[in-house]
Amino acid sequence: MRTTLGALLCSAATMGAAQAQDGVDLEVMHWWTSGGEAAAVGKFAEALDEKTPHSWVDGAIAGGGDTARPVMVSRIIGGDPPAAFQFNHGRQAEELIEAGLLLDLTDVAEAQGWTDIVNPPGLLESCTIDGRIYCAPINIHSWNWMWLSGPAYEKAGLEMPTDWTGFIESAPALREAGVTPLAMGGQAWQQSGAFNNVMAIAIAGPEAWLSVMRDKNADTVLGEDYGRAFEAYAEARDLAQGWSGQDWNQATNAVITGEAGAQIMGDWAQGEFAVAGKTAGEDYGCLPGLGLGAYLQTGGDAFYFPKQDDPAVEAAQKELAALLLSPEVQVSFNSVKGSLPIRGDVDLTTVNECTQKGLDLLAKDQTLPSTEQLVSPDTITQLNDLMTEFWNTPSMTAEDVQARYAEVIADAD
Amino acid sequence: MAIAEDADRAPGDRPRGATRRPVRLFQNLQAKVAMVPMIFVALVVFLGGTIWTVVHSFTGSGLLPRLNWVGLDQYERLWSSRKWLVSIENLAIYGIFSIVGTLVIGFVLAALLDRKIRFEDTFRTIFLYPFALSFIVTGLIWQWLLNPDLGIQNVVRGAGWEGFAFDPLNNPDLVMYGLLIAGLWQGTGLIMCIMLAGLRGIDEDIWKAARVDGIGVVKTYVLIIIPMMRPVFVTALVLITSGIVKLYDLVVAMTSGGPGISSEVPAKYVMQATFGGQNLGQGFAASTMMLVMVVIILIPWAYLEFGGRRRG
Amino acid sequence: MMAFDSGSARLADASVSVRDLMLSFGAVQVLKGLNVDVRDGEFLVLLGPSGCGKSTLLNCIAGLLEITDGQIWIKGRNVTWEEPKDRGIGMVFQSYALYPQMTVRGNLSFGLKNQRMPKAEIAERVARAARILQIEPLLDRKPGALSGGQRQRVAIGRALVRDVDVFLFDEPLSNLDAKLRAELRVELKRLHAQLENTMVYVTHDQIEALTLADRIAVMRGGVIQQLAAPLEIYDRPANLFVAGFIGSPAMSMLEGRIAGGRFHVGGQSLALDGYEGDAPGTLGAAILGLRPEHIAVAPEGAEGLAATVDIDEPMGADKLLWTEVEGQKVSVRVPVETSHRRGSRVTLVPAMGKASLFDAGTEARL
Amino acid sequence: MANPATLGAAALSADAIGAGPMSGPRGARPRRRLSRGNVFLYGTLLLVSLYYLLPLWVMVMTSLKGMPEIRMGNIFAPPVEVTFQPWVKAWAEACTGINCDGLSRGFWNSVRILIPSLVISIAVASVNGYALSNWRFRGSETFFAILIVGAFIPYQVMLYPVVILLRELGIYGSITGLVLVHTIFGMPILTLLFRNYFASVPEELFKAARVDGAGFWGIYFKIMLPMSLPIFVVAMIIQVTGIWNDFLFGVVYARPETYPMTVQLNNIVNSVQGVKEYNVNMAATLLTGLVPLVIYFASGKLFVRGIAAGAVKG
Repeated sequence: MRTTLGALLCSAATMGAAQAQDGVDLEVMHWWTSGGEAAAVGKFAEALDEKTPHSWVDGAIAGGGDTARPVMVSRIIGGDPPAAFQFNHGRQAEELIEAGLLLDLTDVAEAQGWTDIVNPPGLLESCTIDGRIYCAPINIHSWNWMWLSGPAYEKAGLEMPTDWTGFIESAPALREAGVTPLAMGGQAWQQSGAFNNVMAIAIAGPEAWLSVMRDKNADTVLGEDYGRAFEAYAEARDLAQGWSGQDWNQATNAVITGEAGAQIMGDWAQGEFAVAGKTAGEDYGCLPGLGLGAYLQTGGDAFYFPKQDDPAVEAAQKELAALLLSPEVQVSFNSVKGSLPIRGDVDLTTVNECTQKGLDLLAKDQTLPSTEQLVSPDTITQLNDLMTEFWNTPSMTAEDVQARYAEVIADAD
Repeated sequence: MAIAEDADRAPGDRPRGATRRPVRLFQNLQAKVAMVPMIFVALVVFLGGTIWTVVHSFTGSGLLPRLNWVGLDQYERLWSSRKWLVSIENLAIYGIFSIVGTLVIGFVLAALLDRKIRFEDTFRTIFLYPFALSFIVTGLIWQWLLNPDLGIQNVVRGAGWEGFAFDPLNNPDLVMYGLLIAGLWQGTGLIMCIMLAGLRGIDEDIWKAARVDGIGVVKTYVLIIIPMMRPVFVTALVLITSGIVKLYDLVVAMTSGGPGISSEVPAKYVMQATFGGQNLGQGFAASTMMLVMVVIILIPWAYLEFGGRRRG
Repeated sequence: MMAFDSGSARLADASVSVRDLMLSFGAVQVLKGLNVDVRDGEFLVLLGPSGCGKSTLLNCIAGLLEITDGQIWIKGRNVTWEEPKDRGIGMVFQSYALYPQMTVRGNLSFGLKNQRMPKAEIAERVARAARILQIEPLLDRKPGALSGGQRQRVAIGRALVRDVDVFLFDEPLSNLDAKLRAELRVELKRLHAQLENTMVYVTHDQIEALTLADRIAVMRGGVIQQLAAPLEIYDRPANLFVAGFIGSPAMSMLEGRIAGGRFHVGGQSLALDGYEGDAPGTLGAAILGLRPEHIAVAPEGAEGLAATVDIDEPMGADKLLWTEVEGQKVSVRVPVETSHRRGSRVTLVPAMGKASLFDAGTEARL
Repeated sequence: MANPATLGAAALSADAIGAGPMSGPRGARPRRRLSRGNVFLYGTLLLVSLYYLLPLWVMVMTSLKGMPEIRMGNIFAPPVEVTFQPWVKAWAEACTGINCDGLSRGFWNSVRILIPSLVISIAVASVNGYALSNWRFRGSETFFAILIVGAFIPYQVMLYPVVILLRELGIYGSITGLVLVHTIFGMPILTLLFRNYFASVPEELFKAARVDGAGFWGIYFKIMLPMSLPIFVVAMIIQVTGIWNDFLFGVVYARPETYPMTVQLNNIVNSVQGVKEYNVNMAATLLTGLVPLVIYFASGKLFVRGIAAGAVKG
């Protein structure tokens, strides 16, 4: 018995983080583990190590947001939080903020004038609780893209289609050329995101989408617009038969190599094309909003900073927050990541055709909030479960999923 | 059995006045202090933890535990959730086949090994080594073996049988049977050893008597030996069922619940809800349901095991 | 003197006949060229210390052990390669080997059900066996609820219902306490008289052998030392081992030599004229075996062996007097009333007709 | 005593019935080597052994091949040109996210988790077993009963409460935290094992020690401990395989830097940089399974006895 008590006491003592004098080790947790993402994170690490005495301790967690977020949450409420952690824009951190576990960044925001440089302002609003800002948005990712494979269409002897209907027509030819028209990863968030964000907006239209996601109007789901969206989704399911893989970057890789004709994925997929040294327009095509109603959702990532009791660490955290939004870091990070910067006043030096399309849409303010900003994580999990069940149960028809989708929306909060 | 408390005074105690009996609590103080960790674990962690979870399963706690009562909402939501129903169904399928499979294969292998054959030890080592591996390792091994373009299907097709299809992990109806193949591969060894120990415990004369009575080998096993090994079968059954309810690592490693939600299991539902979907209340409700399942399985066994002894 | 009367040794009616039986486990030879014939209806006991091969022989007869060489005939039929169930034998084990989860009735009828015997006949046989063994009230109980004796009777019943030719017993009473063992011994004898079946009975308890057997085969190291009627073995042991093994208190052994028709031990000598066997004239080393009850005590100076009294052991019915002759111990059974002072001198007068003489070298009887 | 010549009986009886011909079956019944029974017996055993050995064979073979050979060839075939590069990469270079120091970090984490957990959990459990079997007091049996019932409660029910417990102790996410968790959840089975073992120690020994004035700890160290080496080995085997193979506690209670090997393996295999490197993944899987396998082969029979004893009693 004595030995157990002894072990506990002495270990607790050594737990206090040994603090270097001024340079602080900042452990940053995130889930950017694919090739392109890892390269982008490297840019952040370089910036922190060069420009500040502090050093970047990488806490990458594999397996996508759904796997990583729980680990971060249990770390924070478990009383041993990292220095900073990545969440998507939206309400994921709502409860953490309400529980007073996160650092208030309003002073840094005012010093750097975040309110006017961040565009669209909606990004800041989603993490502002009664006037205090708790997050540092760092990029804009939008789901609403469809990537087309140059080599696949060459094999099929076709031009890359300009929209969803064109893609549907090109499918049989692709099949003949031994190419799976659509590559879709095996994780729930990919299958569900493709509908909730991309196809719903593109086919059912932004008004219907806002009525469902913002106003939680179940009747709109049962309406004719959403009906067409569900039909298209069922069709997409058939087009995806023939390719099986888990991670999204495996599907992107299939598009790069021409194994698959196209993939519905956010603009973070462009990072993979960059790493593979492909050029937009020739090796791959990009259709914002499936080439139908081109609206971009301003999803993306933001860093949150758990409250620490050590002032030195808090100062370092604020320095990191400011650094993340500084122009140079925004440029270096977003160009490699393939996302759009949150600063309106910065132009990406190397802008390829696809990013330019995105920037134009952003300038024309044809943007919509991301689903995570409108709907609680709990509802998203339910939608994910529903859509992945539909995607993997061929016997389930569009009408079935439409009815159950409406139920989920009915009691969403 | 051993020195009960009211035996002579604990050594080292000053002899008290004859009139006052030593206070029972301070008897054998050292023993009681030595047992504090066990008492702490039993009361605080097991008992306290379980009560805490069950109580919180009636609250609406989301990311953080909160005591806002919502009555049976969590349970209603649980039983109306398609994913939970699928995980219960999966657990039933996996459970039944796993119990039957493990017991049958375990017993047959044990019977074969018990026939005084050569190389008995080598065979036993082969059948038991998977048990030493973790479920993660087993899951990954079988994930690759069952992978259509890498594993068995690819090899057999390569060997000429073109139409051969063996890809359970990507077929929602067969995925649980894919898990079963790996589960049996890992779990049967232990049950075989327990059965072998049981078989070796049977008095040799019973075998001779049966032979003299002219009863065939198979009939002897079925009609005489197996009924005699009832307690061993009961123990094996409890072992297998407790393993089934806790099924988690294997699913995470092999199919992570996929394709879609077709290989979801209750333990994974709990983990997903508690830590993933930031909905503690739902997670607590699901884990309470798992507790109920274990209780339903255990009560008959406990009654059989202990009840029997008092009555027998 | 031939061990068994050859009159009825005809092959035909020998119930069990073991011919040149050899059995070895790997290199170890357990049974070495054994031959024994059990007459029909006879109660043969295989007696010997543990590890003498008696149980192994029984298992060979039952067909539970693969023999290395030789043949086994039962009821004039060569059953060497037959399965136990086809040899017409029933076996009762030391641990009773009853099927624990079946009732007594289940145990009795299980063998018959296997031979697809019609139900009526099974019921009739079970009833007959239960009546003979007086276990009717126990038929619906489980073995766990029976006493040692009752379980033993059910085990016998299991063979009885199958109308076997030969009953084989493998030390059936050794698990029971002394009183129960005596009771069951009597019952077994009565059962044998009633059934008149051939029975081969293995035991290491000589009292069981002497009381139950028509004939006893004393065995040692896989070889039959002597095969004869109990009294024959008691009075005329074939060799030193058999003499020492049978009878308690044990036979006293006096080492000495034979010269001029007299047995000389130390300074004294004894006339051999009363001895039944044909003792040789002279023999360098010989052993005189005397059973305590075959020696009379006479006052000092009488014709016999002079001995000094050591201690006495009252045994209830009589007393055992320990004496010393020329430094060798001799025990004598005397009436309980007599008492001799320790160290006093007496003369032992052995009944030469009942004595045994052995050649010290070959240990065989002279 | 020389072996006495068998009496005439043996010889006599031979010729007396020698007349009858010794024809017909004699000696052991000729058993055909490939009798139907044997074929079935060994056939099934070999078939089942194949089912058991196949995975290990594939793992080893694939872990020694280069990627081209895997994609093109068949995974059951032995490697044409053997390369240990996958093992090296799995051990030192495989990446999870940015840091690419392979499984080695997980391995040392697992070792740092295993050693203290082993020592503390066995120490505490043996004291429990000893106290329960010899120093019972009124409540002690009820605590033990709760402990045993606790063993059957699915871990998920107690996961979150333990998170709070560790947080209050300030050791959440640390190696110490994991050590405490393994001690807690290993306690029921181990305590039962030790209690049953100490109960089988003759009681007179304990009484004699009491008479000689030895106290609670005196008896434990001087008398009980020296005698209980076998059960200690059994307990060690159960704990080593249990702790090393654990995944659930590792995922919930550890941080990325303190992830045990199993969790890190799962991360490595699931985080894909471009193409899935099966050979590296399989080498990593074998590495993770190596320690328990070595323990298993080293302890041989003891392993079986231990697990069976732990399990049968459990």
